[in-house]
Amino acid sequence: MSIEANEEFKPKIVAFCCNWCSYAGADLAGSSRLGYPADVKIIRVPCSCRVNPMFILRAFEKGADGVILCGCHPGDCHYSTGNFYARRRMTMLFSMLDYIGVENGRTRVEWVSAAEGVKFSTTMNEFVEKIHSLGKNVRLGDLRCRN
Amino acid sequence: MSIVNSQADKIKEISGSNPLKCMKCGKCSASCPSFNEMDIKPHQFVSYVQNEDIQSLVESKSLWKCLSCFACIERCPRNVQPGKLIDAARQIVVRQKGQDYLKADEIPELIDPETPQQLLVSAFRRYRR
Amino acid sequence: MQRIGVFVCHCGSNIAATVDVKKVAEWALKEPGVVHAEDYPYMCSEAGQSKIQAAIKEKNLTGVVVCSCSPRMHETTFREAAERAGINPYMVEIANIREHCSWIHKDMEEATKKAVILMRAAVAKVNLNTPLKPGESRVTKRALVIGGGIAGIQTALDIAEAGYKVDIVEKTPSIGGRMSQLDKTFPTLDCSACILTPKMVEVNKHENVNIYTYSEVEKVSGFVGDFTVDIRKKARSVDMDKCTGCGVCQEKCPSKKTPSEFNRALNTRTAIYTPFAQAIPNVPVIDREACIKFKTGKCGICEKVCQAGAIKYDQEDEIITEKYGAIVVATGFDMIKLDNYDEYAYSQSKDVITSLELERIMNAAGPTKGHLERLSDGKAPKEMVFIQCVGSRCSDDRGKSYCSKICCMYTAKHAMLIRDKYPDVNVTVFYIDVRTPGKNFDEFYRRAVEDYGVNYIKGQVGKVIPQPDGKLLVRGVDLIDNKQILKEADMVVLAAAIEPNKDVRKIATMLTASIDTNNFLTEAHAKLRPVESPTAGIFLSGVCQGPKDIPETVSQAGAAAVKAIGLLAKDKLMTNPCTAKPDELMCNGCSQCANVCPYGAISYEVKEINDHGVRETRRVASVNSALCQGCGACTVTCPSGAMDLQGFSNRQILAEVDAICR
Amino acid sequence: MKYSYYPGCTLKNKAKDLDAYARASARALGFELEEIENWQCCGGVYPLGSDEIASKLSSVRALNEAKEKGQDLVTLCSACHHVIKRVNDDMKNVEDIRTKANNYMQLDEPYAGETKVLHFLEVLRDEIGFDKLKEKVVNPLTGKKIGAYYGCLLLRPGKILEFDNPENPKILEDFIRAIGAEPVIYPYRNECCGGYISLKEKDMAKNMCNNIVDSADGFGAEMLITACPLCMYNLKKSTDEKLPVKYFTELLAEALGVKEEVDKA
Repeated sequence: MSIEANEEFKPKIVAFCCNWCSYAGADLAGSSRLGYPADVKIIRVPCSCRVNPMFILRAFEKGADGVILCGCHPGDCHYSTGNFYARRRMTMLFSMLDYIGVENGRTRVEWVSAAEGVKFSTTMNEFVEKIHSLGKNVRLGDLRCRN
Repeated sequence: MSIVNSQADKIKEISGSNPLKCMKCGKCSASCPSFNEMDIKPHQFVSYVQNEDIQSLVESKSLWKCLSCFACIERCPRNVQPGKLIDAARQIVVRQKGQDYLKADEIPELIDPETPQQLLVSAFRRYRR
Repeated sequence: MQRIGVFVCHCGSNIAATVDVKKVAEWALKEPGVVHAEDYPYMCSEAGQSKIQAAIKEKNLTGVVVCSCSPRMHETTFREAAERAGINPYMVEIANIREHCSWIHKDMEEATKKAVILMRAAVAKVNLNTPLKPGESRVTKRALVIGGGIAGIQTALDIAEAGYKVDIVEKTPSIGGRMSQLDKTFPTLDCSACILTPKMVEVNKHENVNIYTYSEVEKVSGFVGDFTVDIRKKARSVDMDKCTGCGVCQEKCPSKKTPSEFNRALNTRTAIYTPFAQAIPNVPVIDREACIKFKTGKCGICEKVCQAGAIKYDQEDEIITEKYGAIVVATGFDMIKLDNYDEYAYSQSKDVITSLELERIMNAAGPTKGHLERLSDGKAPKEMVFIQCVGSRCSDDRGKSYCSKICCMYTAKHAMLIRDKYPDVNVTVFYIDVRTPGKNFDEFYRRAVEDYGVNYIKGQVGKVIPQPDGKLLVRGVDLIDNKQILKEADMVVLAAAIEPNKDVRKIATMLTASIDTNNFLTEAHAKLRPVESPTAGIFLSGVCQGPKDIPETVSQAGAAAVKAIGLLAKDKLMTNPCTAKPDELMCNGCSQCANVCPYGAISYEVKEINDHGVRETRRVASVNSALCQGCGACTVTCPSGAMDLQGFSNRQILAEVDAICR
Repeated sequence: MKYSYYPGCTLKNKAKDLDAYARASARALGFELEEIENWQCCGGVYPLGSDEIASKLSSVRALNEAKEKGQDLVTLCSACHHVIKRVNDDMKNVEDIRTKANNYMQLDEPYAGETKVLHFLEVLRDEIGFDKLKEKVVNPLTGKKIGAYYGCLLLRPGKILEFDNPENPKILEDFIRAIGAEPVIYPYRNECCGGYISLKEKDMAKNMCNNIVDSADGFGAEMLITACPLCMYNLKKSTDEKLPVKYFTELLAEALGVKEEVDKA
């Protein structure tokens, strides 16, 4: 077996999921056998507010084609207010990313509760489809590392 | 198979309704003012589409008995809305050439001096291409 | 450099059927730091855990990656196993290749590729893991139960019997809840009050139980083992200590027009009232919205007639602050409002009622003294029609998506009781499905049909049509006969859907407990942790978690009590070591982290810092790890990047990102 | 206040009085109905098929004309109200229909459901107010027991038309009270009269209309009012006029004291 890329476009998609709602929602999607493309890889974080814009920039720098952040529904955050911070930060970040050429469709924030396995799966399917329609992403470069 | 299949899909597409959502409660048939006039009852429309027996549907006289009163659409607890399925089946018929349920030369027989324009216009829309 | 072992679980065929586990193990050996890799059918088994422990010892492993099911399932298992083998439990990471991989993908090659990537991310993370040590926190040996229905009563009794103090907070003037409103209970047909009242008395007199009625939880802070709760004890306007419960005030009260909550507004009550005869405490409250004294300043009759001098018009709300180790939510349910179902003429005809209203009508203490009669004209009905699933199992936005679970059984009960007591009354039930799982349940329903001659018709009702002569014309369908049915009835009973108590969302927010889209509280695991909230220290009892009948509620109440007792029995709790930690050298003391911290865990101290040989006195952030819950809000807010989260550090997450995008 | 007004085919012909009474009443109440210029027939029934575009265009034209004038669009006939409101909802919320219709129409600026569609009764309830209307009544119809007949098209689907509670409406009852009469509530008031079925299936319509009229009669109604020419026709034709059936605008004009001037004209 080899891991090299196929000819067909296989997007790299990073999903940050909060431990309390969305990660559990992804688990539920799994135990309910609600499929979504293997392009999505999940990183567990304690809360959506743990996601530093830096993580997302790094993903795009390393060749990600889309990044999605999932957290608890507004008002249901395990830490009361974390998802509100996340929402505000991501609004800023995404508009900036759009400005530098990472289209808005490549970034998304979605609220998925622990009971919403169906929503998790549909969201991921939609998101992957969107990334497919957008095609390969332009790769961000880290200018700090250049002379 | 493929023809039948595509017709069932066509009905789903035109109606925008998903028969798989039906839980077979019968509230549509319990609400339908034309129930007794119909050979295929509103709740059965769903299974006919599911079973892809579209031929029976398009031959059904129910198509011409539905009033489009939207009682089943309003009350359907599962958003299946059989009235839309019935209308889609009716569309499949009237969109075929020569399948109009109302012929122009029948009309003088059917109207009287008080018949409102609205009646003719509506009947034309429902019964003809 | 870490020495990492990777352990790939087959989970029987759950993983191995779609992921080539041997390949994953082979690929693991190519990752930096990995010195050992193996696969095994059941890693979580005793033998599997021994394999991990053996490898740790033989290969001097410093870190472990288990590729298996969700960390929400077995992270603790593997961490404990590693700890027993002598390494820090926080050096273990899980790659979730079951829920997030094998169960959702079909193609073996694709799933294997993904599993390898998930494994790489976990390895990359472990490479940067550091040993963490949990702190300790104390456990307050007292439990709070929110809600005083049968669920709350049973939980409180069980906890109290184990020797711990329990407080019940009940919103209404009496404990008892919905069960106190029921006439008889299925499938035994015993009288609800007869089995509930002894429990109410028992919980009231129990030395370990303290009941706050007419009270609400106002504020919750703290965390598992150490919650601080503010309880608002609403002004009862009656001195609980002085009142003898003689009831004279209620007899004399001139304001008699308020709809009775207990009797579902089928009759009225006075402004000073106890909800029902067996109320506990047997002390009335004054409804200030209805009381003439409060509205106009004139009246004061209750004060004059009260021999005990218990009436206190100037009583004020009281806030009680108390500490608890565990909190049990038992907030129960209500029937949905039927505003969206006017086709059943509920708002047009008094003779269309809900099942709970029928309970009150059938009850000897109810508005008709237990006589089955039409509320419009007091006549005895001859034909009764029951309509099932009103607002349940709906995917439109009018009703609820779930099955309310109790309606099939209570309708069979109602039908049977009516046929038994009034054999000349015909009973027809329109149903979609009859759902009777449960001990002796289907037999019960069959008795209604076979022994009592209840007429069950498969099909829903489209419209209830009030007739000029006061009868109700029911237009339904018989799906078996394929006929539309027009049936004249004297009364129609609607099995309205149940929904969680409307206050539950507010309470869940205070407790930071998760709640689903239907406002039911979410359990930590649907099968294995059904009475615990994902939030530590919060337990669920009764219908607040999902529709249930009485026996199920009582079992769950007991289970919630056991879980709470298990917590209270501990003297100390390990705290989550994944807390925020500032780098004092980088911190500039700007206070932004403290502003976003929801727990007030961040304070500042002025400290002498040795900054690369330069000694300076600076204001730097300091995290109280006992208060910090590890959300990470501060880490992102920090403009200088000084704040980091242990266990989920910036470097660790970036390493995962890198591994995934590689 | 000025509204764009869409009268519809029948109001120019068999239901002239429905229209004339409404215009006279509007003047008496201080608002103006400005007939839009190039209106075409709405088609009488809303095309349910999700792929029907052409049959919705006449409604879009009317809606767009009102939008250009910056006015709300008032309808009077139940069928026009139903069709135009639903097409407007499609234009606002269904992307596919909006795109296709706009492609076809080639407007200067695409139409996306901006116009507010009001039934004449909604103007009375939401803009004038039934309290205000009551004050303007010079000739209250005291003692008259009137059954409101809604039919289907005014009410359903409730979610889209947002006209009133489709299972237990009250707008016409409130109207009846405002003009000084007594409403008679009867359960068949939102049942179908048969609609277009009466062209070919006269017996079906007869059956349905008799149910309606008998129910109203049983609850003590002396007359029925309606907003729809087809309901009016069916109710009269199929029941041998067991109960008189009138347009609600006729009673409104009578209550406002402008009926005679219309009748003379």
